[in-house]
Amino acid sequence: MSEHHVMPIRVYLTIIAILMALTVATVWVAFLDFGYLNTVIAVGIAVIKALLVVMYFMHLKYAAPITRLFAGAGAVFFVILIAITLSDYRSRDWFPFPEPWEQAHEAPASH
Amino acid sequence: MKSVFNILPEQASTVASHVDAIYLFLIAISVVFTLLAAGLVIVFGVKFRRRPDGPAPEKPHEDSRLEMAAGAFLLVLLLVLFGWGAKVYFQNTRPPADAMEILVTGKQWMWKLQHPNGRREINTLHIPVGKPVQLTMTSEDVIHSFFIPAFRVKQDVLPGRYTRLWFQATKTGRYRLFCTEYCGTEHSMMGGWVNVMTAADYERWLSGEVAGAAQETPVQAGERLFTQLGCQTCHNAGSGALGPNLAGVFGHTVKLADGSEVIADEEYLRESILNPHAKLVAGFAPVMPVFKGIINEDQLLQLIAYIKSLSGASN
Amino acid sequence: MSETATIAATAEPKNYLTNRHTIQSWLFTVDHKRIAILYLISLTVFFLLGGAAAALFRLDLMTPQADLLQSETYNKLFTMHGIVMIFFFLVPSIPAVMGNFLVPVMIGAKDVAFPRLNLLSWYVFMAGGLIALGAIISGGVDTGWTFYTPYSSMYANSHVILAVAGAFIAGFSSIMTALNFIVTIQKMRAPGLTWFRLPLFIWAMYATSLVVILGTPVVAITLVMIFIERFFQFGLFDPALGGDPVLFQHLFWFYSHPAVYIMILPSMGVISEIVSCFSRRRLYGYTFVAFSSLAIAVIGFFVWGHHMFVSSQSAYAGLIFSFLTFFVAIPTAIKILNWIMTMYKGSISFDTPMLYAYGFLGLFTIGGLTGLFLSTMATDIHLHDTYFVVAHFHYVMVGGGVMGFLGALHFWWPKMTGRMYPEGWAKFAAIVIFIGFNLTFFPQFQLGYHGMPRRYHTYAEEFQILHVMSTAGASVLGAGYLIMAAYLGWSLFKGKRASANPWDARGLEWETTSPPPTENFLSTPTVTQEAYAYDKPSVTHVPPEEKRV
Amino acid sequence: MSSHAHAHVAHHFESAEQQRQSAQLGMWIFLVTEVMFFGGLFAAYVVYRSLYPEAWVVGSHLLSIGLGGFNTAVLLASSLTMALAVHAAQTDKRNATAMWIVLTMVLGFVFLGVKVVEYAGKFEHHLVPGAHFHVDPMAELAKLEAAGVHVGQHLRHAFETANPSHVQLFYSLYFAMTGMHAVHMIIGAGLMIWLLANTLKGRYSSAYYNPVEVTGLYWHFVDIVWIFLFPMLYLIGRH
Repeated sequence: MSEHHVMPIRVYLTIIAILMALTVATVWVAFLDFGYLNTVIAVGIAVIKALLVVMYFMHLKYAAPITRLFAGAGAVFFVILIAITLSDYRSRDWFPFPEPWEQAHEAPASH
Repeated sequence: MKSVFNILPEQASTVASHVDAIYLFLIAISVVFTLLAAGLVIVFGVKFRRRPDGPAPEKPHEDSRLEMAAGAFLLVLLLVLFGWGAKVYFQNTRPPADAMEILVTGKQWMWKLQHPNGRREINTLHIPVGKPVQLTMTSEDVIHSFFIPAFRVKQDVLPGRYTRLWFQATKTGRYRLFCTEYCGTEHSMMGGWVNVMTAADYERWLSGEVAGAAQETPVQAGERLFTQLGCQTCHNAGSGALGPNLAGVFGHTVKLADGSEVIADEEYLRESILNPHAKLVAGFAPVMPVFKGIINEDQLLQLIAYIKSLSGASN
Repeated sequence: MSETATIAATAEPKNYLTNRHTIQSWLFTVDHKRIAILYLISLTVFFLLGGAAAALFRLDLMTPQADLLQSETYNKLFTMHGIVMIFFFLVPSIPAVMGNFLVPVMIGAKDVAFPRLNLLSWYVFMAGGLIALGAIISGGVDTGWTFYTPYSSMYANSHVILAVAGAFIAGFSSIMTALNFIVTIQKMRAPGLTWFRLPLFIWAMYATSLVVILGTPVVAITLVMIFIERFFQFGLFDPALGGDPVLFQHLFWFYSHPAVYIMILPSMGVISEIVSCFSRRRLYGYTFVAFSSLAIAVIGFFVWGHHMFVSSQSAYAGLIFSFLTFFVAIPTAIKILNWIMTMYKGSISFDTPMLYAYGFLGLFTIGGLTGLFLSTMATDIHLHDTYFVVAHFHYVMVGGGVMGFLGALHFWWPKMTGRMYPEGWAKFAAIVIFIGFNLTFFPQFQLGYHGMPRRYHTYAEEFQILHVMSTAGASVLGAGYLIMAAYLGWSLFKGKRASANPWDARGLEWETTSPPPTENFLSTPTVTQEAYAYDKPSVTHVPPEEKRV
Repeated sequence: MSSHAHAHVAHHFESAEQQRQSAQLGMWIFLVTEVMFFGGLFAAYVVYRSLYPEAWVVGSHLLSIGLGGFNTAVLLASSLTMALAVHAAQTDKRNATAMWIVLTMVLGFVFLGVKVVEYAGKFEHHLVPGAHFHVDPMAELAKLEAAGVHVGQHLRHAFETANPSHVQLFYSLYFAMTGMHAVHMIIGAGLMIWLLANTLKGRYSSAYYNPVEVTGLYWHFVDIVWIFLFPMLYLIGRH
């Protein structure tokens, strides 16, 4: 009956304390300069917060494997959507292109 | 014009025969596999048709060797196709450096074209045979697509950006030109002809109009605009100039105020004219006025042509 | 009707059709079988609408000039044909009708997991359909079913908002159905029905549902973005603000390419059932076919950019999309091999469903092979947005999707209605449809390679001969559909009574009465053997006295 | 009647456990569709931000970290109260269940109220995309400096180079994303009212609390969306 997992209230209180602390942390960190790492840190903290909510408040830690599989699939396809779309934009001005086609420099085939 | 019952339509560019070679290979594959599949189901249908006294069929063996073999064979075949197709595609992606540049503006529902010497035309493109031609294209409204079937080339034309298409005609003649991206009510009327002429005929055609009225080339028009808009007051070679000197800029790396580098291509020039502050060149203050809404797409193309000519990039 | 009433009045046990007769008992039913029938009726209407639009513009295309229609009307008609056929026929077709009817029966459940959600999905579907029809009646939409920006968001003067809203709402209906199927298959299988004893139709429905779950929400938000741009004047794809219209294409095809698998995977499941039954042989390579459905569903999400090779998308992104596209071809091709190998040493009979399976194999093979022309970058540059593409996707969606749907309709018609259709007429119609389809669409391959762009109202005169052939074929195809509608309608009232298992097929759905009772089985069945056990006699869960002869 | 577990098993289920698992799995699958739904907006956000990073810095500086941070805390707290509501239902504490649901709903309305204040502010300052949109990055930079904010080199550069059109694009996405989130909040609040009514009618107990649980899942999901929206919209380039 692991499905009927009743968690002690203490766990909820611990989690909310961590979540609030992380919220303060993410605001504080935003004002420090880490270059491009600022984005990584901000998203990283958000991911940790989301995982805490998912695992404890939403009981995913104690859910059936199939439920966890679906939750994971959601995250994976979310990333796929964004990553592949972005890959187009990041590679649009890649240089150099391959050499132009050699035939272009040949004599015209006919008149 | 070849009959539509020929397997291949007219080939009139250097790339056409390469595309057609892949096409014929694909047709061969398709015919073989279709006949194979159809042949097998028909033969099996006849040979193993149900007979009242026939034996009960056996359960098939769970054996994946056939599937594996078929998969491996297909993998090789498809990789060959992928590689061949990608090779021809990439070979044809970047225009040769000596290509003659023609400016194209698409709008609902016409193609506006301008030649290096300034001659303009609508929906008919005159080009010389045997010379690489590059189209620099943009749209005034929605997405269009520039398609010449006899050349086997096609490229979408977008608002707010430049796309390129190049080809080298191999035969004189008239070929169809279509818009292939659905662009509204009269989409099917947006097209015309490509007239491929001998080099001499093309020269004659080009100068045909110049003899009458004075004809500005895009570079000349760009230069006139450059003066009219007062660009040279800042963009000059003087030591205290407020803007960067534009000679030799096009096609080269530019260092920006934020430390990054960009290559000064058409997109960059476009952005820097419409919205100068977005990618400011290192060492200059953001003082240039915004030209968005002040000049139109045609003028923008001419200005860029002029700036390119300052680098000897134009012809 | 009176005959049905008398039958019901006799000592016959009541089935899902006869247990109640009021209109309310249909409109408020939570029985998955009745909901399937509601869907069948609505989809038939939408199919006729979409088909009528196609007939009109096909007629107009007989000549190069505009003679029958004006450009605006022509554009609205092909848009209507696309929207109705994709969102309101092909996407729901097999899942909403056959899936709804069969999934619970095939797995030995009494109903789907969420019956009220199932009913809601029909109402939502109808609401979406009526809103889209509203757009058409109030003046039409001329964006094409693809709603490409910035035409749809800034330039079109037609009823884009209504059409987008209709498609958006219909998306919820397919999500509800898919969610229901996954939970039902996951949690409600009969005792003994392990994953590898499931019919392949169930595997196909599961894979389809996954695609719906992961893809449909993305097109939903993309349509919302069009709505926001048109209604609130927010420039999300506006080039003047620096927005990128190509981003719309990315988001749109993230769903709309996998949507092709939503339309074709269920058909593949149906063909597996039919080929196995009429060859009297377990499907060759069951495990491979089962997993390839899932593989196709997943890989299908990585290839959307092959719709964008000439869109100005990065050449490198195009390269990767082209590469991955070839990988979808492999499991698909091997599936065809599996179906063919099932017939080898079988005992093949040519009842109507098998004719449709043959039609599917032929047309889908051509559809799949011509897909290679479009995944190869160099040839796609030439073929993109020409009639070649039109022909290719009709071979896949009609030759594959609709042939599968019609095969399923004939295979399970006795189960759904309790009546047999006239076999001779059915065979005749199947052959007419097959011939008509090829006459309509084969010339379009040739048109495409010769450069005829799609969505053209008027065209160059040299293309006329092929267009005339295509239109002539379309009339044959239309006649085939009408013959079918006529004899199926006739069979509802006059058809021979169907036995519980008229094809001597295997599978739980054949072990209950035709039509099944409201909760499908009188007692929950227990499954003791694998699927397609054609080497063994049918296991009977229904007491003999309840079987009709 | 609420005390009988069997009374709650619908006709087509074999057991209460099967029904509960089905409800739970169904809700999670629905949440997957929600993830992908927001995914489209996030993809647009990521693409445009990668194209126009400086405009995103300017856009985010015109949002209030105070209001956004406060709302984050409010939503996190509402997630706690929701979890406690489920806990109370699991342990047969009907009054506590009702109280936590009410509290969750109140916190939800507080969030929406703050959102209304924020939207009104944007409307006043012409930051709503459309014909009236107006932003002058240099003037905004001067305001920041006047307010005593330390303006570093990066920040100055962003304000100097940002294109107002691109800032407008940021606000289009800001309103689309937070608006879509707010719609989900409103639906959530509606669900709370429905839950409350059923709780007061005594429909839920330790034997049957599926609706409380799955509604909770939905509420937490909406909270998670905001957990990402807050840093992505409010905290960019503050250094």
